[in-house]
Amino acid sequence: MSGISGRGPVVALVGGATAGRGAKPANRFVQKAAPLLRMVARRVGIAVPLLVLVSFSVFAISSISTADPARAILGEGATPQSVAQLRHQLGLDQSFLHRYWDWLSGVAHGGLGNSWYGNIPVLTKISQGLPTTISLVLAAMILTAVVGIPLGLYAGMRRGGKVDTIANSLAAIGLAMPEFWVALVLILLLSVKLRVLPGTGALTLSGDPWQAARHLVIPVVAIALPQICALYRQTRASAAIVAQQDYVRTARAGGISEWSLLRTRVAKNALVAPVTLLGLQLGRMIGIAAVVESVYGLHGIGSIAVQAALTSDLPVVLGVVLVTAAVVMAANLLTDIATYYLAPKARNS
Amino acid sequence: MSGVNGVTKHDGSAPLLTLRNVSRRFVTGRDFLGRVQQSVCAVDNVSIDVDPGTTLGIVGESGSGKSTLGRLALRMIESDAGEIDFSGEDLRRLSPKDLRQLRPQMTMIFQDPYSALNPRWTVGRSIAEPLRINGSSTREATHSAVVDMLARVGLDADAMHRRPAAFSGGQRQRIVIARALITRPRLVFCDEPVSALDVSTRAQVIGLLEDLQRDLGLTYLFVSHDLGIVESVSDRIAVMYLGSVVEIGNAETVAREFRHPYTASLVSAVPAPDPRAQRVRRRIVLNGDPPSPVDPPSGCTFHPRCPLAEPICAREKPPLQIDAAGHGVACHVTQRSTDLIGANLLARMTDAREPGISTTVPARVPAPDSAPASASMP
Amino acid sequence: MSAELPLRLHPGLGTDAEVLTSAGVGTWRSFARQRLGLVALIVLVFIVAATLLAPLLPLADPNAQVLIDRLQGPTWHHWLGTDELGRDELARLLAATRISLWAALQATVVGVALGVPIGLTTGLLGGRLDGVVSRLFDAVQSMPALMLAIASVAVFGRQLTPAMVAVGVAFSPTFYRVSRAAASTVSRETYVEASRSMGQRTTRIVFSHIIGNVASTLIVQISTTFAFGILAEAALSYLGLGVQPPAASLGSMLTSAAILLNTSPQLTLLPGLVIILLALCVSQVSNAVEYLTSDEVGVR
Amino acid sequence: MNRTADVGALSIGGLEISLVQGGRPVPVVTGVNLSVNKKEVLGLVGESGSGKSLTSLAATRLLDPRVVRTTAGSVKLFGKELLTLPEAEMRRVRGKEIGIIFQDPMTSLDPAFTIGYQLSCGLRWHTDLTRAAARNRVLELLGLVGIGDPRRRVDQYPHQLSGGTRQRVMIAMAIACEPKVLIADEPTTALDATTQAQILELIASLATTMEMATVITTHDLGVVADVCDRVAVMYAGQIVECATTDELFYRPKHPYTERLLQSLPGVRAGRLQGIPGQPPRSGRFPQGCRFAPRCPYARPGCSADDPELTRLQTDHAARCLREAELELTGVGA
Repeated sequence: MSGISGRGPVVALVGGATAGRGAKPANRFVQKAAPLLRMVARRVGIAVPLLVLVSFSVFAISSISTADPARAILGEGATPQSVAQLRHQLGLDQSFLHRYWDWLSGVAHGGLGNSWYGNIPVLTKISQGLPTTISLVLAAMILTAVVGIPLGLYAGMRRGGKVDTIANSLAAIGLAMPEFWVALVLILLLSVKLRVLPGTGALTLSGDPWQAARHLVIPVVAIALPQICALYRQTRASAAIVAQQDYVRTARAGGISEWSLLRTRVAKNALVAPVTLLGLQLGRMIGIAAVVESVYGLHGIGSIAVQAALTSDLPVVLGVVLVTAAVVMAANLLTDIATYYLAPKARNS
Repeated sequence: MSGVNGVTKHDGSAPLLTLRNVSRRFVTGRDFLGRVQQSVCAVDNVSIDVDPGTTLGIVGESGSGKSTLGRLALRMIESDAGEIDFSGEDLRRLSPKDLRQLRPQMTMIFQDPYSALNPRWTVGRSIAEPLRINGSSTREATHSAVVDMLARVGLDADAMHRRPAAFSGGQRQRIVIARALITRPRLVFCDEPVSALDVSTRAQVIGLLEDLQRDLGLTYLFVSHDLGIVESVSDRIAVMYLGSVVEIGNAETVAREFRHPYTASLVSAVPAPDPRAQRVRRRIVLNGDPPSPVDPPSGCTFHPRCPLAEPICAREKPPLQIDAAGHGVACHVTQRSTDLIGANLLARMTDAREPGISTTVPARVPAPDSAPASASMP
Repeated sequence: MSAELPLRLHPGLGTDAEVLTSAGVGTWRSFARQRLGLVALIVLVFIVAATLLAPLLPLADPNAQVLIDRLQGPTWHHWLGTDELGRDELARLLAATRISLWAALQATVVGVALGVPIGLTTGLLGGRLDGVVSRLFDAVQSMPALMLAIASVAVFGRQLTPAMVAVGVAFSPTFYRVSRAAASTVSRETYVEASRSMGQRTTRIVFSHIIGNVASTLIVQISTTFAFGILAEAALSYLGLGVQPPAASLGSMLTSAAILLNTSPQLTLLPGLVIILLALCVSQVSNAVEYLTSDEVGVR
Repeated sequence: MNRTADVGALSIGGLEISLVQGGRPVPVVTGVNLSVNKKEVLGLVGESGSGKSLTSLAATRLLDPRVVRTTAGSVKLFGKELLTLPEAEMRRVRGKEIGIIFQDPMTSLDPAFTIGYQLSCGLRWHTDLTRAAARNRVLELLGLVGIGDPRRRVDQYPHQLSGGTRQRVMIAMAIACEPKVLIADEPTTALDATTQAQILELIASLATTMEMATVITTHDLGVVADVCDRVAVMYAGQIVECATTDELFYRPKHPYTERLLQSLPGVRAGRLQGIPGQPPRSGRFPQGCRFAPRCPYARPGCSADDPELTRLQTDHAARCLREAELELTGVGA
């Protein structure tokens, strides 16, 4: 196209630039994405052996534990014979390596073993609790990101300002509050005293979505509150560092307004650490969900794990731990991909 | 001693430091299995001698390997190949224990006086650190040594109780010098000691280094990117480009009768603080940036930027050929034509620059002296 | 209020900013200037002293049930009233706080002992060992502290100590990262190279240069972990996984109080407020310490 | 008072800048008068802490008011007062009418964006160029500042470029909107000697061809010898001497200028001469002549009386009590 027009160097420049940009788009995409794909492949390649290592550690530690699950299941009054029989039934009389190998081959066939109570597959139990936990944690994460990040960016840019001062005090208090206590207080205030929201009670996600959403408000807020504070602090600290960088001054020297400075330069540079934190917060939220679910009487994987722990149902607990770890590793991979786009400098290393 | 690449001795005394064919590569990239994918040749087959009581200046752009060479010479980092001889000791074969014994005799002065001192330590503690490592000095001896050293570098004795934050850049560099000299070393590696300093402070610190050299009989390995400074402090100068020494010789010779095109470009880049001379001066502006050491050019590594480059330069790496006076040059072109020296070489290079290749805009027309003076004064 | 970055005069005007640094101010005097931190420190010392001295104080036995005095409001005998079994609320709070502090200490010690030495080593040495160890800590970090604690209960039964050790293990990656990052940053400082050029051994470099620089970051991390330990203990005991009745812990007190949320909300609010007060004080003290230590180094 | 103040493209009058210490402003730059004309290059020379960077940046109002403030004086751009301009209008001045080049090209470019984006950002902010037109202008600018292969460079990130190239990008950014005033704050301090020469020549030739009024700050008098038309020497927050380049180099009238010249390698045979002592810390200036404690020609009277910046000829002024009696050495004499 540049050849036809020929209207002087400027036009030639336009044509050249466009041609350069349009050349072999597929190839360019592959070329650009290659390092990213390599990184993803590497991360997945590392995650699998790590999960194997985690499960192995749980088996190994349980083998040195003096607590006897069979006795725990049968209770103190059980006869030695029935305990021995259950031990044999559960395979506890075999070496832990043998048990681990059995379990691992089960995993290879797409299972996580059976619960020691009623022989229910662990995966079935987990999948019953998963929808509740996922909706809780997802909602809490969105709330955390939507509140924590913009507030942190703004406060970091204007340290010492009004927003900064107030938000800092609130964040300090928010971080000190136990989530389940927040849930209790919210129940006391909103459902017992004011009666604006439903109190404790089992939640059926299949029912009326409006009712389900109303049920989720208190636990989601309780889970999100300390995480919002943590994310706010991280974002604020990062933004404050970025705001002092020379390149921000360069942008200012170009006449850019504070608002668009915050929206583009500061945001992209300051988001690496908060995004990484958000990935880790997913794990924390799943853990905290275990407590909040119990307070609120929700049937999530957290409350399943707590019940299993109280009854020494090791396969179920192990299953929940591994599923959680896998989810967190996946989240970390996502944050790594985000970092890839946010920090071009880190791409090559 | 081996005199293949060596320098003819003037007084017959043995050099304090001798480097023979020293090389070092750095790994910059590994693949998934940890295999080396990419490496950089930081120092490539370098041989130099430093006589006791003299200063060898090493000059080059950033990335030329000049600082790495100094660190190799002190065995701060390990070399891949070659021989390093420090006053008769084969440095590369010393055990870690013997090397530690030798450390007080060879010390370092750093570029950035801000990061070279632990901000949490008092100045006295920093200066005394080398003595403490040896552990041989008593408390009183250490104290008086610190007081003596502070006086020598021109600081008050009460400076020892303060922290680095209380001092300016020039004063901090004096503290760094005091620390480097408190063990009474024989060799001091000065790694761009004045680049981070103001011009006036720079002159002070260089004057101090010269006084201390005279008083204490020190030998300096002086690294800088500024040929003007190197010329003013050095007895001999080695010019480095991309890991290799391209020219070496007496300071006067290298600065005035240089025979390597790269040296010529360095000389022409030295600002002359004389406006009229500067305006009529012809300046060589090199093509682009120094090439990446990851993928160095073939043959003479300078040829892509060299106005005098010939076909052979891209094919063969020129050897460093040293004449009877100890002046060594690694260049195919100037090797052949003996008249390409100093100002002649400069003139030929500026003539050879083809129009269109130059990456800078044409030289500026000097402003007429009758420019409207508008300094607003009370 | 919270830890501040030292203000730079202006980016790029580093040398002019020297004038802003005021080295050599007495640390205690500067601490006193951090008013909030000082108040928090005093409160914290008071609470710790009260819990340690509780057995000596003229208080009722925290486990003595007087069923006639159930669910009383504040009286002369029971300053903070009584619970559903007629036990003195103040005595129980003090006993519970002691358990909480002890539990938090266990978790913190485990986290530090596991993370710091390894982090310093790999940070200093780098290389492939660093890569492998960092991946391992990544794996630990992918398991939430509470999940690990729940797992430990499944394995070891309902005991607080293994659960808090698990919390400590879950927090060791943070200590690992902090000390690794600090060690690798400091080891690249010129003054460490200087120390090496004088023949200093690596181990001595760690102790003379690196520990001092890591300390302030570590203090912050330690207090964060400690505060989280208090919260984690409360959560575990609340779920019945930690301290077992009749022993009081801040969490187990909440479990029994939750049932009475409607009628006696003060039993829910009080232990919660104690938890918040503890966690808040710890974080404020650490903020003050962080501010002071970063100020001491001054603006570059 | 300021007869010529309104003539220059950029004129600074009676400027006082203070650091805010414990809520109280401490003056660190006092009574600075300067003016630069179209097509003219002014060198502002001084040691670190002399206030030269503060002075040059005061015109841009980029200083953080929590730390440093302009407490008196005026800065006029073609007669328009900048110090009292509303921030929104000031934003239209920055980048559009005043271009700025900063000291450290390593940290002054944003690592998260391509240089093409960073260059077009300011362009599109100040003009109504379309995305494509801005890109063309960016390519043109990169060529203008001597960056080879602009089409490849435009999509690269700063960390992929060398120090010299980054400083060229900074220059391109500063001149993108064809400003009338160019401020270069120590543009070559962080660069190698070879690159330094290239960058200075580039700035000077752009100043001429684009008819800009240019201020270059530096601590190295040698650097400005050939690129500046006039030089102002600052010491301890004051201008101590101001003259055309040739006047200043060949006939210095202030002992500090003389000493600064003697500090340069190659000016005198033999040992380099530094200036003994330390410059005063910002804001803690001695009584009388601020240079007196370090001055080899100081008399007791120098520490008592405050010297004025006195005009000696049309194009030469110095702040020295003993100016008339001293025979100072310049270069090359």
